[in-house]
Amino acid sequence: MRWRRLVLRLFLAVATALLTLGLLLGWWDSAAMDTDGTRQASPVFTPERPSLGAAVRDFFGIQPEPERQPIAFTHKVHAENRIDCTSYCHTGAAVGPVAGIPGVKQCLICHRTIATDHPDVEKIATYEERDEDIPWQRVYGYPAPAHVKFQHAPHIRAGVNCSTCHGEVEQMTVAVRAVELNMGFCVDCHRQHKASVECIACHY
Amino acid sequence: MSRRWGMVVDLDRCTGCEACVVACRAENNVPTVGETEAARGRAIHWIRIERYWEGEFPNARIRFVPVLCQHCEAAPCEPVCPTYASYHTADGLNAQVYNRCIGTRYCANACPYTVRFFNFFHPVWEKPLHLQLNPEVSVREVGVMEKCTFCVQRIKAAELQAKAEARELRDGDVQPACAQACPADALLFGDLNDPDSRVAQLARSPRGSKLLEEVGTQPKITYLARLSWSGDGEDR
Amino acid sequence: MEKTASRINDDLLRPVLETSPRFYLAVVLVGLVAALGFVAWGYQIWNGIGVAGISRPVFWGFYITNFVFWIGISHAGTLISAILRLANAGWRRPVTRCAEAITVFALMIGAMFPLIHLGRPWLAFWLFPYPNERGLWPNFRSPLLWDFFAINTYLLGSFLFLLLPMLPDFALVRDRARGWRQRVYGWLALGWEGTPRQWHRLETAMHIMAVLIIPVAVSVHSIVSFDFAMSPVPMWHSTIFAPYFVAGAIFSGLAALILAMALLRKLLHLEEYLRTEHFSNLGKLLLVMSLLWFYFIFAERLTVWYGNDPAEMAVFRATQSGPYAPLFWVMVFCNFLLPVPLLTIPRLRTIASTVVAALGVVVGMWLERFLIIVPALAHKFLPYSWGTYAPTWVEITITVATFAGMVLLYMLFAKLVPVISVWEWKVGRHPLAEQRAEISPAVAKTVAPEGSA
Amino acid sequence: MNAIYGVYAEPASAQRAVEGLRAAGLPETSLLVLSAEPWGEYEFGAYRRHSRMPWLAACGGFLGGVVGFALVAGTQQSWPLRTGGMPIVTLWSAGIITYEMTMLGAILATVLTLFVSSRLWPARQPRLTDPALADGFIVVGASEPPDHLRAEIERRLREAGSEGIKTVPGSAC
Repeated sequence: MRWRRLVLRLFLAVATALLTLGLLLGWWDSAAMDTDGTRQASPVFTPERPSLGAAVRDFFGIQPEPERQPIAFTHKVHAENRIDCTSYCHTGAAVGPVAGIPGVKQCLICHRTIATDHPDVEKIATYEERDEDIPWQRVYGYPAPAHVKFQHAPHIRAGVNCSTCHGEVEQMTVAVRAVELNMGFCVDCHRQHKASVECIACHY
Repeated sequence: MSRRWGMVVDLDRCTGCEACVVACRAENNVPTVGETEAARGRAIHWIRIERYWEGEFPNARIRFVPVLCQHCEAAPCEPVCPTYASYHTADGLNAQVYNRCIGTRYCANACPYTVRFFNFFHPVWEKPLHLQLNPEVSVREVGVMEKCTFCVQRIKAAELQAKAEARELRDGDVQPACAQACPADALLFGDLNDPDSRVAQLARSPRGSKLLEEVGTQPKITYLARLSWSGDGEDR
Repeated sequence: MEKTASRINDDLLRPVLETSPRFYLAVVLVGLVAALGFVAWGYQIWNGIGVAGISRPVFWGFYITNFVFWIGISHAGTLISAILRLANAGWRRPVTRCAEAITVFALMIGAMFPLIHLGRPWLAFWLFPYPNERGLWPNFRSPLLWDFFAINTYLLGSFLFLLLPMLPDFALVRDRARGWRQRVYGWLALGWEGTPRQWHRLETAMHIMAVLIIPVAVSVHSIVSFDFAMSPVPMWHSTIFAPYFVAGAIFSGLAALILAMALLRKLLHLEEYLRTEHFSNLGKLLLVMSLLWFYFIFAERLTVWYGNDPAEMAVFRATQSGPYAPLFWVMVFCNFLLPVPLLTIPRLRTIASTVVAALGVVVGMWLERFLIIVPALAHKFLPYSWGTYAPTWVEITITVATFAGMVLLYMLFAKLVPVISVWEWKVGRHPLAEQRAEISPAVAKTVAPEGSA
Repeated sequence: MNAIYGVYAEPASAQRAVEGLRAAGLPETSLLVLSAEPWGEYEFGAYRRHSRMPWLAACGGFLGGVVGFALVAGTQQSWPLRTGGMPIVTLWSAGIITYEMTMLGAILATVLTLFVSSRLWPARQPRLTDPALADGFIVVGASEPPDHLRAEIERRLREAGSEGIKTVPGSAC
């Protein structure tokens, strides 16, 4: 009976070794790929997540609350002063796919003379001195768009209000997440307005 | 009337230079998988030039056949997809929706032309190659199929442009990257439903035939036979 | 030899009530191998499906082979036991439960493979038809969706088919055991009492289930064959596939059943219950299926060869005389040349040789699934993109692990449930049991002679 | 349950016990027979009333089929993707799902009918169990016997060959 016990032990040892090997191999492989940079795809274009936790959060649509903005920009004050959304600040929206956020220089065209003593405006000035952009935090904080192409211009041309998707930003002091932008939201609106609901209208 | 995008490939003009292959890669962010993966048959190229030799060396003749997605009317890849990731658009494109793809690879098996490609790993663009990516085309991820889209981003852009200018799309407004890059004008793209378009005219040519027509897929790419082969064989 | 009820109870319930340390050791060992499969799967999910050997144009490899194989194995049980039940074959009694358990476990394992082989398995739930915010539904025209429905129906049906006749046995354990077992089995027995009304209802239900489950089983493997037959791939696109797959499934299922029974007989010392006649009868069935299998493969190959379609001939040559020929001829040997003489000549038809034949058939049927899938994909229409396939350690590990997983599940089952239906075995001793197709008043009037038990 | 019963090793004596109880004037509804195996070939173990189970199974199947077809047809209509000129609801493939759902409906209906008609559910305890049952003995007796018949029942049960007569008081179960 001794040989039988021997065989069992051998089998146990081999199985344990294989298990460890598999785990090590998996760890080594992913670690090696990550450190030498070959696995680094551009985060702008792909929905690749930095970690498993991030992937799980994205999967269930859990988004972190937007971090504090560097400047407490108030849309309300600007809207009250009759500055239209697309004509001065988010000019891209009317003509192209991306609405865009105005740069420091754009802000200072007005703010060199208006409210220059406001602490936030002074902050903008310091950004300009250091030749830096304002590190805005994304309000919706989506992962890089997952194969969805959104074009602002056709929507503006079709007369869709900015507030339909962005909420009543002109009432907000600091922009907050107001509308849940999921596929159902887009499709509902497209259905109502007899726009294309073909998959390939947005996904390509 | 709705459009029906199609293509004509003039085999008489094709020189096998593979400019279309390169142009397609650049336009569509087609990933490069690397040597080892390519050796395992995992290279991705939405359009390929198939080469066939005939005869023995001094009298060898070579035949080039550019093969890309045939955007079949009765595409075998479409009904087999359990999630509708592969489906037919109103203008006759055989669309692949990357988001919806879960990677059963069934469509790739069903495709008689083997023009569907799978991302076995996450595609990688080593820095600074990522800067060459086309922002109009989404970069696919691990586990999804991809294939020739007839440069749908260009079709969409042209349609939006026409709409902004309040006019109809004209023949020649849309050029996929391969057709644009072809130095010999062997590839021609257009609306098959417009009887006056150049592509529709050429598709009616008696030289025309379809690839693997007998499988019953009703492809929308017409191959024009090589004229010079009917002569004395003095062709290269 | 006559056995009293308590003797039968002792024999058949012993594995449930007593556990030796060797059992735990075996569970750990087999469980380790099965766990390796999960490690490999995790590795594959983390790094991408590319760690498997599949490539272009062979997009399906070991995983789908295993899928078809295991779904085939699952036809052992429910189908065979349902047919034997309807035919009221008396010798079925000790066989049915082992067979039905194979069905349930093989289906569970087989149904994992479509998930394992997905490029993005974390989105597998998109195959389920559930209302969602996108308003999107799955494509019901896809054979994979048919698979989803067919396999789930079969799994649920077989599970219930296995469960129902277990209720009286759970009640038996409840009444014999003490402590936690009494509580657990009391819960599982659902309050079974054993009144004539309950027995009658149970037998009626089993009868109806048997009638229902046979067409379901046939449809399941037909639909698995549709996965292939619905695509215009040379040698896949064939009308013969549905019956061919069903026959192959029953064939491999029978072989698995014989193997499982042989193991149970040895390990649980059930020599008096699983007797030579059972192996002999199942061996005869296996012989019939072997001949049927050969008929199907002959018909399939002959029509291809006669039709001489260039695309199909490429696949035909690759399997017959090309790179896949060694596998092909091993398959023919295992599935036909080996079992037929062993099972035809009465002198050779012993338990041992039946087991050898069954082992051959299991190997041969696995190869058959592989040879249906891979050569056809490797030789599609355009020769420019022909390819080949070689598995990697990930696929091999997962394949081996599923076999270990099957053994593990079966071991646990045999430990937790009397693997031979105790009450059905007892009924088999009744003098009139074999005449009793179903309980009818006419039969019920018969009064048994004295001292019949 | 308040019960009085005897245990019998032989089916023939169980049969005699049942007949004796009937002769004593015990109503059929309080006749109690329990066994660890079906004795359908004996009169005492046969349950003669026909079950509606096949009809309920057929109804379940019909319902399942309707649900299956509605699922296929309804969902395809709700998001009518173009399918290259082919019909959106295809009867051949809808047939497969309909078929599978029909079978599933029939199976579930059968099992549900069994559970309801035999009063089986997880938390339930049996009304009466006896250790002798597991050893192949047959329990014959009366549940909720009328008081004036108790002595008569006991006599008849003993007469049929039961070693001991057991009683279960009302509060036991």
